[in-house]
Amino acid sequence: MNLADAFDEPAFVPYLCVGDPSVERTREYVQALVRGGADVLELGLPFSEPIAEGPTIQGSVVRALEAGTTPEQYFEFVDSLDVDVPVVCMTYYNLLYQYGDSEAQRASDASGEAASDGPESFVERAAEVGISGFVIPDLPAEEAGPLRAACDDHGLDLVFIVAPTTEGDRLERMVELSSGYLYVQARLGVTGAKADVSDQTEASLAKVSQYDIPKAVGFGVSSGDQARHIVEAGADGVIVGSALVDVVAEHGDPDGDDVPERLEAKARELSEGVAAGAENMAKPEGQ
Amino acid sequence: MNLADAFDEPAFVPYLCVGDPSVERTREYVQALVRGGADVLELGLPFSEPIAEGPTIQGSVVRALEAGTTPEQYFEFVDSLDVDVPVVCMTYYNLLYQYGDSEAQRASDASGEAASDGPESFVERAAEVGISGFVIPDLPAEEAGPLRAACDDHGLDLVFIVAPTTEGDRLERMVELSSGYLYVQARLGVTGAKADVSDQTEASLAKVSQYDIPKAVGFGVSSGDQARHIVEAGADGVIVGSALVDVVAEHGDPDGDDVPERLEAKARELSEGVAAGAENMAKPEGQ
Amino acid sequence: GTFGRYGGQYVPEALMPAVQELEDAYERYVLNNVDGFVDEFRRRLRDFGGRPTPLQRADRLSDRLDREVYLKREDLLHGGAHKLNNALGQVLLAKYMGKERIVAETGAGQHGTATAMAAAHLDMPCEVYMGTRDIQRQRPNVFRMRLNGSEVNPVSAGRGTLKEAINETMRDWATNVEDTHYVIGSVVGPHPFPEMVRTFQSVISEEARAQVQEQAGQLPDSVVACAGGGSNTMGTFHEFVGDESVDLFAVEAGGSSLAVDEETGVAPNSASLSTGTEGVLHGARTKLLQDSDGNVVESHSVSSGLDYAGVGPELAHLVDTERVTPVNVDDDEALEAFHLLSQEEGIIPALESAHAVAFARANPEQLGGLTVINVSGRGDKDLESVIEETENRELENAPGMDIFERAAGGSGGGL
Amino acid sequence: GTFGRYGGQYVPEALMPAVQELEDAYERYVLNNVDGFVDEFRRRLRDFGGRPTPLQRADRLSDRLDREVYLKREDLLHGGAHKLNNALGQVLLAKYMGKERIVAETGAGQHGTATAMAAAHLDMPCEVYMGTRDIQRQRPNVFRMRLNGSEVNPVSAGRGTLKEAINETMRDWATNVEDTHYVIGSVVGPHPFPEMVRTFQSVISEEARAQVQEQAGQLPDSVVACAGGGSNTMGTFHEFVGDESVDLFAVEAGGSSLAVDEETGVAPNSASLSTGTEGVLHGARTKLLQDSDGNVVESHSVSSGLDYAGVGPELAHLVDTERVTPVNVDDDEALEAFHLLSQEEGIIPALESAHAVAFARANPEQLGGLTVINVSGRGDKDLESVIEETENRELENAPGMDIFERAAGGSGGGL
Repeated sequence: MNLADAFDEPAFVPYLCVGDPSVERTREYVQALVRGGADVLELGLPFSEPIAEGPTIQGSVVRALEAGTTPEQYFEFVDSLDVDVPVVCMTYYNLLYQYGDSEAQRASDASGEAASDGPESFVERAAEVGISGFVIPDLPAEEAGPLRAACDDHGLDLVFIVAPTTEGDRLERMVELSSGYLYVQARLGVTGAKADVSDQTEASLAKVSQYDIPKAVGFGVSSGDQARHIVEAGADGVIVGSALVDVVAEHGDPDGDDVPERLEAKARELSEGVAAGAENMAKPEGQ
Repeated sequence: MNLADAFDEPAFVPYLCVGDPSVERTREYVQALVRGGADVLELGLPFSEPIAEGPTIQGSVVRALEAGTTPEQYFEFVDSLDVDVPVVCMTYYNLLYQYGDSEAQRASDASGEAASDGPESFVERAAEVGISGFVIPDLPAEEAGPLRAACDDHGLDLVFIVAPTTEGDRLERMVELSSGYLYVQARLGVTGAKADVSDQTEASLAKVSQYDIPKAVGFGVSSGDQARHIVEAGADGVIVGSALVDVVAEHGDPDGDDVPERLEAKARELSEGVAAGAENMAKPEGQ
Repeated sequence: GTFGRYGGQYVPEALMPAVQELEDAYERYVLNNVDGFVDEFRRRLRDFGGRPTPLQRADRLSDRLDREVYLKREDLLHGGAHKLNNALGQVLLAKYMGKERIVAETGAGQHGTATAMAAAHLDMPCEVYMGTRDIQRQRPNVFRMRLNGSEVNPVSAGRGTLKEAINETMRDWATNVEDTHYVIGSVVGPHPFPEMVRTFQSVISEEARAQVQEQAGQLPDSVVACAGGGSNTMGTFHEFVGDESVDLFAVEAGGSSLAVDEETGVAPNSASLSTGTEGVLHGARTKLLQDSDGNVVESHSVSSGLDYAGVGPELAHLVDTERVTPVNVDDDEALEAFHLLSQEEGIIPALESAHAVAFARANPEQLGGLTVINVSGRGDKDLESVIEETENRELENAPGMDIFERAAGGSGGGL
Repeated sequence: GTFGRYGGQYVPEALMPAVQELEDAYERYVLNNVDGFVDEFRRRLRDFGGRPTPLQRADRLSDRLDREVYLKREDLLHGGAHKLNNALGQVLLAKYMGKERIVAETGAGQHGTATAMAAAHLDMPCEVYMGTRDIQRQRPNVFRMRLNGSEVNPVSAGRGTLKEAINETMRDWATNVEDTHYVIGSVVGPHPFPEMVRTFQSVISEEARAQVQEQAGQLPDSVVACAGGGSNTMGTFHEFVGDESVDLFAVEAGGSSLAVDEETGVAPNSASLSTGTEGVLHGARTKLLQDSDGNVVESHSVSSGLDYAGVGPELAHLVDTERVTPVNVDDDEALEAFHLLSQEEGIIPALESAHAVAFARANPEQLGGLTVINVSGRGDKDLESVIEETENRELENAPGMDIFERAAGGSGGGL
């Protein structure tokens, strides 16, 4: 599915880390999010050094790794997902870099030669399982050449994050490189739910308003109200992670807890916030 | 009483520290030593830094200080002693140096001027109470001028210690300065009872045999047999401290223990050893 | 920004402007001495830091190894390790850049204490991130940072050690990037850090190269330095890299074994140059200890200062091009070398530095006739752990430590 | 052998030949450089010890006191204090004399560790006497001595502190005088020790005098050093004694009070220059803390390195002749100065040295326009006791130390 098309109407983009607390429970959670109105899914592949994450998502990543979640399990999970929304893979560059014929690579390492050939194998496998694009928080535009090329080869999108500090030529270049959507970082810092959406949000959106690519705002969104405000400020999508992971973190008995129900309710609040924002934007001013 | 005369026959010279465990008990102990055959008494005045003493006498000094023994108490004690043998005061130089009009001195110190005038007052007071002489272990011949002069002024003897390391010119000078007797240190080190008398004893005695002054051997003598051997080797006296302090250290009930009896017995063993040695020396060789 | 295939700037977008601002400042002040930065840096290194540190002929070690052994005495630098060279340089640079706040990470506490000292000296507020486990294990260094006026922020994520502290400092920097400089403690991280830290640390080899020529009348046949992240290694090697006759040995922590336990995700060593594979960690492409998926594994060494899963990209490149020879010694050998240098030279080395000595001791034939070993730091910080580790092993040259029982059992006065 | 009315050789006869042999050797090797002793000593001070130590302008302290304040950085000497200057000199001299064994006393452990380092460096067997109470209070220094291969002999007499350790070392020396040299740790003891130790320590003022002229273009108006036994004091003053324009301040430990409690025999201070009276202690006539009978009283200071009832005879003489001004600061002031230098200059000083800083801080008007303060050692050894002492007081500038509780209470992962 074409990622940009998912933003024809303002979109709700939830994030979860796959494997927290297990791959099978993630399946239930994802289905609940879709029932709650998800338009795009950002699914995290856990990496041991999640330097861009705040404590909430960091905790989720740790639990997923402790559960033994591997890239291959992640791909199989996405492959078997039966949902009607595009999936974006969010992870860190080293996992892309390492993926491939590990046996051959280790043999080559033992011989003293470096064998890693970049993200090619990872992208190929992602395309196979139906992933639409990537968000890689530790890969700035300057280092993204090989991944951008691999994505082009396999028809995948590569989403870049525009930070409050991103300006001028770098912003231009990033918009050029980005496809699918632009991830607009609402404030400085790391991921994490906040009670208020930063004032920086509007300024950040204004900065990229001229570009013809969907803009999805993330970092700190936790309520339907916030989602509505963000869409009213001009966003084409709202990305929510920590507020959902907070629900996942409270899971209890794997067979009997109500996490899916609560996730669905939270997703509905957020997607309805997005829809309300879209409706307000559609009305003529002053009404 | 003239100190040198006490060595006309080989003499037994016991040492005790005054005030361990109390001045009054020391009186009993001293009387016991005299009953046991003491010819001269070396009575220690306790000083806080007894650098020439081994652990046994050091312990005795500590106990005497803890009991509050002061130089003035010491003098009063000696003054009131009713014994028929000469008393030698053994202590460290700072106590001689400090003795005097403390009130005047402190006033003078407060005004920033040094007022200590050396050992004069101390010697005068010692003469008053009938002390015959001094042994000052931390006062070598080089620093002894003022004390030697004060002793001469008051007719007291000053006994120097000849160490195994004392040789040549220094030995000459020390013998010249010494009066009463020479304290011949049997071995290197500090005071303390040993099972064997050092081989150095004979060499040490030979070194001073030419000089016309009594030689008393100390450091490490603990038995009648040792005392006999030392006299046979040519000594005019045998000084015993630690072996007696060992007995004092075992004191129990101040009214009812048997320390005086045991001190007397030990003194008798030692004085009889001295006498036996003297007798053997008197016999012609080979008999 | 790269050294062969290594290096780069793999950081979140929010940090890129700061990283680029730092690149500019590095070029301006450090490389081109604008506003006299380099002059002030050198003066403060001398007066505050105590440079130059001596190059000392180790008489007894020379006898024992039957060749000339010289020690570069970075243990005498203020703070007790080479770390100050870099910390002082970066805090001063932050001041020139107009930054108002310093953050740093620390594992064993050596870089944290050096940064805290430099920040106090230059009147800059400073916060140091440190794992909760490390805080409990390295109390004296925590005291020192606090005494120097730095905040110490406990990091409870993961195992509570260096890797987590670095992640957390990155997060602080990403949040406060506009007024804050992150003082990275080794030749790691995104460009320009690896090159900049190496430049600040190169004073070690600059001095050593001149000193050895003055004292011995020749260049050394070999130079030996321990390698964790690699800052003392690169500092000690840099000026010798162009001297082709000088062999350069980077001694890594072999720990208890060179194998990785994939099951538990633990490498019982820190030998990323010898056994690591290429990957991206903490902002740079380099050699690192990782599992086959690309997750970073826990490293281990008896020396907490070497206990890091990555290594500087320039050092990785110098190993690939065979200019630097990576070697390693295990925990036991390092402890024995610690005791050897303490007893025979009167220098208690850091456990890190003991690795360099251990390699020289075990492989004298590789050193040539004259070798320079960098004593990167002093061992005062390691006393407790050395005593503990020594008790658990059979080391031929370790002194007994029953003194405390003997002192406790002594009787008063001794009758 | 005397300085005015002070000095002398009040030792047991058995030691007199050794003392005289030392006098001869001192004259021969140290004063006349026979066999190149002085050259070797200087070379080893440089390469092993790290001399010269810097003279550093203290920027923030200068601002605070509104005058030029320079710090002489003896804290950077190998081992962390000025003590090595003397220990290295004496152990080397013992080697030139053909002695085969070293004994030393130690209180806080600084002189013991310096001697152990020097003995290891010069391959001399070494035994250090230390009170049992000090052994338990100064564990890290005991570890260091043992690691350097020295024996540590517990002394259980008395309170088990420095005074008793000195007495016991004298006894060992008296027993083994023929092959043994006693390395006295300060400018105390029988001649030639006070003069010899001062000569070895004078390198401090020799360097400082040249450095201040080079850096500031003038002699200082004052020089400040802390005084316990007086070795860093005499070392810091010696080359300035002839400069009549330079005021010399010897800062003693005022402890908690300047009064002596005759009842308990305790002086809650170590201010023998300010409050002591003339007497004979440990081989020399000098000023000391004693009761009216002449028994030496227990001294006290928060700084164990100043905690001694006597003082060097030369310093007593310089005070009598009004060339040196004795002053003192109390425990609280010393602790506050400790925190001040740690926070504002990035130098954690020994508590001893903090006394010198405290005097300067409290009496800037006495310093003139330019002062040199000797930082005699680093404070790593004092960390635990500073934390403890600080907790018991209200000090305006002390940092909080609740970090350990916070680190212990942190949750994992932080959701």
